[in-house]
Amino acid sequence: MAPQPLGSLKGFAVTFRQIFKKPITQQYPEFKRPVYPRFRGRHRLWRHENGLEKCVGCSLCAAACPADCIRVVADENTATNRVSAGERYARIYEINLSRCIFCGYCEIACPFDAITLGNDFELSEYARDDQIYTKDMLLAEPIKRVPVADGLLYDTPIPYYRTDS
Amino acid sequence: MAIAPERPEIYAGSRIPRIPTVLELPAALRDSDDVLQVNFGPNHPSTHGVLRLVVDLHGETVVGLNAKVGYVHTGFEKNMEAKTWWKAITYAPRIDYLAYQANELVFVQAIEKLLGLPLPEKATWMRMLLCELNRIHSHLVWLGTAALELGAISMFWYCFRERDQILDLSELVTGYRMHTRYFQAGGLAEDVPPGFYPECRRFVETMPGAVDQYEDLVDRNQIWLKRTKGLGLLSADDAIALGQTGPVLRGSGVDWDLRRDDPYLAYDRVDFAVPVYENGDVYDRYRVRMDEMRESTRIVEQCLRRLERLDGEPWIADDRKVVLPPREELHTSMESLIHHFKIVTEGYRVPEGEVYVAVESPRGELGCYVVSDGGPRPWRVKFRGASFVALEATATCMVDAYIADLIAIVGSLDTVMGEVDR
Amino acid sequence: MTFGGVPGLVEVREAHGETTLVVDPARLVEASLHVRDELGFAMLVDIAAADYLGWGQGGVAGHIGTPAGRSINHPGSQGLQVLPSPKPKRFAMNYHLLALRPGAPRLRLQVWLDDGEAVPSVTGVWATADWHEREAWDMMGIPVEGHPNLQRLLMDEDWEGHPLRKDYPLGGEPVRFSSAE
Amino acid sequence: MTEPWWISLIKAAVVINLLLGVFAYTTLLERKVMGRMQLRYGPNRAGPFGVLQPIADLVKLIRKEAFTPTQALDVPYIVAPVLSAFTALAAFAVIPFGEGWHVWRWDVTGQIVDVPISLILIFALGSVGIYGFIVGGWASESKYSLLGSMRTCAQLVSYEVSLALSVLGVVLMGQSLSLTEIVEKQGDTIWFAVPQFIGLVTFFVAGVAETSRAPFDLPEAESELVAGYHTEYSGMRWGLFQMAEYVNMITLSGLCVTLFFAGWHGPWAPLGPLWFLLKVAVILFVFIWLRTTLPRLRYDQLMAFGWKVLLPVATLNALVTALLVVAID
Repeated sequence: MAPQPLGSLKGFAVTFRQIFKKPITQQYPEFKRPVYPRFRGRHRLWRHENGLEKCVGCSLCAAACPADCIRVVADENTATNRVSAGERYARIYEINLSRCIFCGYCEIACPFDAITLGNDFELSEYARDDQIYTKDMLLAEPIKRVPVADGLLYDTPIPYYRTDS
Repeated sequence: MAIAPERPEIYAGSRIPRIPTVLELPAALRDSDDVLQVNFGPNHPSTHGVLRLVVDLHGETVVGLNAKVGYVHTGFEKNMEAKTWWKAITYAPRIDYLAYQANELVFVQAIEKLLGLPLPEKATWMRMLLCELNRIHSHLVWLGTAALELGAISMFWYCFRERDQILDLSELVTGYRMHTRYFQAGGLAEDVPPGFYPECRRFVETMPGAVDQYEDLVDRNQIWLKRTKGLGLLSADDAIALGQTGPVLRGSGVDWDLRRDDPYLAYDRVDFAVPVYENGDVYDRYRVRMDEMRESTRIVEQCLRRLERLDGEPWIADDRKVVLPPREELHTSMESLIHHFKIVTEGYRVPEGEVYVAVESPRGELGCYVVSDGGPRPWRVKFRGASFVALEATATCMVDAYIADLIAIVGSLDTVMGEVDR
Repeated sequence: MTFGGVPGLVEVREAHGETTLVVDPARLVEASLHVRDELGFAMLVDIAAADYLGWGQGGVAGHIGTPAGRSINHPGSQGLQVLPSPKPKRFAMNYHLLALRPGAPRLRLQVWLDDGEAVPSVTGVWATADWHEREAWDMMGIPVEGHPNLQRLLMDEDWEGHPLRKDYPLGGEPVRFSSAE
Repeated sequence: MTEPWWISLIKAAVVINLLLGVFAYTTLLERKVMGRMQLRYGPNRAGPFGVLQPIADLVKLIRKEAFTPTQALDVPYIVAPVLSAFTALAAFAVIPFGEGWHVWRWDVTGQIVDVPISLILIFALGSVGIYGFIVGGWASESKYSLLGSMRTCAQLVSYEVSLALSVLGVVLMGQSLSLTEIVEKQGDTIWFAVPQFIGLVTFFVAGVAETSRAPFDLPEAESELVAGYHTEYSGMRWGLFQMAEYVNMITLSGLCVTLFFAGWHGPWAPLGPLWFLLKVAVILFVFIWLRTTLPRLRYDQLMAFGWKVLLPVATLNALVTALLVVAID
């Protein structure tokens, strides 16, 4: 290649031109980038329409978890205390999100569609203990809602992904 | 022709030192007061990752070098032995966190080779597409950071502009921007989502222009040429003796690419060129990667064309002992539910045997040696990281280098410490 | 390709389309030189050490199926354990070789070792063996004879034990959960 | 009536504060311009468009702990940043930013002090300022700092020569060492940037090296030496070094405007100091532009460039100018 001393000047044109373009960075806390439907964020537990929990405490999610960050302690439903639709329910359901690797295996493993990974990605806390999500936190609606890019892209077999996540 | 017919003579004789990975202080300087020993790393702005180079400096010249690694050793291989095959798939991409897709591919292919599992057409092409996107991603991160180390700070942002598009595509398909676990034994975890092809096509159209822009910025810049040409020399013979692969090997004039010479997936059915440069210096390694970005874009384009014709085809093999049953069957078929429980809790079993599978990752040959005892867990997993081997060449490349070259040379070898230390 | 002339050859195995040459550890360097110079395996790709302590003993479940493939309805597959074939010694060192020529032939040199038995270094044959052998020493505790710089590679210099051995416990911090029960 | 001493004091106070303000906003300008060139916004959180960012930075720097390494040599370690900052500020004293005004009974000059040999004074102060960088790096007792100050030493001393030689042409054409007279001469005839184009280029390149800005930022090449001579500095001591660097850059831009772009003279509209500021801003922009675009040179290449390219060109330029000046006279 012959030496091209003026080739060095091309770079100046490249950098100069960018001044007139709109920056690509986004103003994060004000603008939250919409996530795609398949995005795997913070977990959620679900209820049936009648208010009963979908989770039956089978621990399959805990068995599937490569990071061992799910703990389920099941108990029997009784006539006076009916929590889930099945025979048993999860008395304790906890996820340590600081250990979670968001692989989504729990969601795949759950035969009752009781646990899904939602859209929340703002998961930082000040204390490690705050990263341990209990059942109540997982059942509640997420506080910080993240917009979804395009609802038409939903195609996952878990039905209420489309409407609710 | 696998090897370039005329191997270039970059320098006479072998420059590999007595201990191949250590540059020892010359005897004349051993007792001298003029030698300054400096630690480059483990915390240093130029080592992205935690590499520690113990460098002996004589003025600005590097006269001794010893690379210390292991700061991010996380015991992936040991951990994978304790997980089922299915779960271990999530570990593989985290080893080389920039070429996650290639890592996932190599591990999944090792499982499939032991199982003798056929791969559906759609999965083959989709894997190829994602791996090539991943190669572009990895090269972009390399280019951005390597240029940053040489002081060309703007390149970083331009590269990350395109990188973000790739991550977006990855999120669209797999649900996660990195470490996707999208490749499963037998195929893909999910079907290709609607809307992916047009998005990906848009990226394919913009990428060549972006590469042009990177080249405009540095390719003919005199300072860039001065900082990269004729530095970090590695002759073809030395490169082979040191086990170099990928862009480092191709930058030394050896025409070798596993995608073409030992084709896996469907690489024998796409058209692409293997860039080879002959001077074995930092500049040539940079050129190889730039050209590879263009070629990868071409492969992605060809994959897209194929995939668009495969709409509605299966994306994973139909083998109920290995592959999770379709989700809708869980509520209707008892047998499916039993298989589901079995695979999730106990994991599928893989026949006894040992295999070594290699793919061309962005950094070179990424190998996975797997031993199975027939049980649900791997007996032994060993990853052959291309970065690990590339780092072995530092001492040879560093003969007659200055401190500033040290940065350029280590950068040009493109090491990812996660892969080195595993 | 014939492997008749390889010095110290013990066994040739073909499986999964891969060729494994089991070689006598004492003649490893000769064998390496032979495969490099006569057979053209110019590149040492990887050295993988494996520990077979406890191989085929209790707790290992066999693979269920037929050699030709798996069938869901394979009769009698339940409860039938197939133990894996026994291994000659505890440790195996696998040298994965590659020839840079069309077809990309690969070869695995395998050497079997007992605990504490040293393996000769092949750094003189392939320079790249340097770190691979250090890693094998560090992770598996396989002493390498004649290595120019045999130190720990990944672990600290004063680390005790060899982490990838099967008898090295898989430790780690337990995952934290709330104190409820 | 010429100005009494107290007017000079007032001017000094005003100019120093102005200079510090310009310094603060140069950092903002740099970050903003670099941001836009790199597809980012740059700082935009403190105040509208980030205009309060320099103040936020200042508050942060002052409140930060300024620690001292145990091994450091205390006195030189603390004095070094002060020395650098002081000389950097002092050098601006002789740069004329306006043609002078007649206020009531006094003729006020357009600079703090009008010295007949102001050009030499600037170079002298610059050379003293280098000691701040050298001593600071050496006194921190860190290997990176030591390497950084070694580089500073060699680089700044060798480029000083080219810098001085490159303005020789201007001095010959202006037939004076006083900056005011040089500017006046340009106002009467032609901007020296045109006849002294080669001088301008060598002056600018040597100036970039002299202020150790990219692509000559070797003394603090962050990928090699972490932060060069100020690796071990923190808080406002680091801030002083940073200030010295930026003020040097502003002074150099001011000098460049004075010597080659006719100082406060504009092509139209006699705006005086505003023209001066505008031209300085343009030159600062070029400084920033260089930084975003170019990779860093290597140490030996830098030295080779300085001694083998820049110095001969500057010398030749001075010689040819001298011959032409003699011939035309």
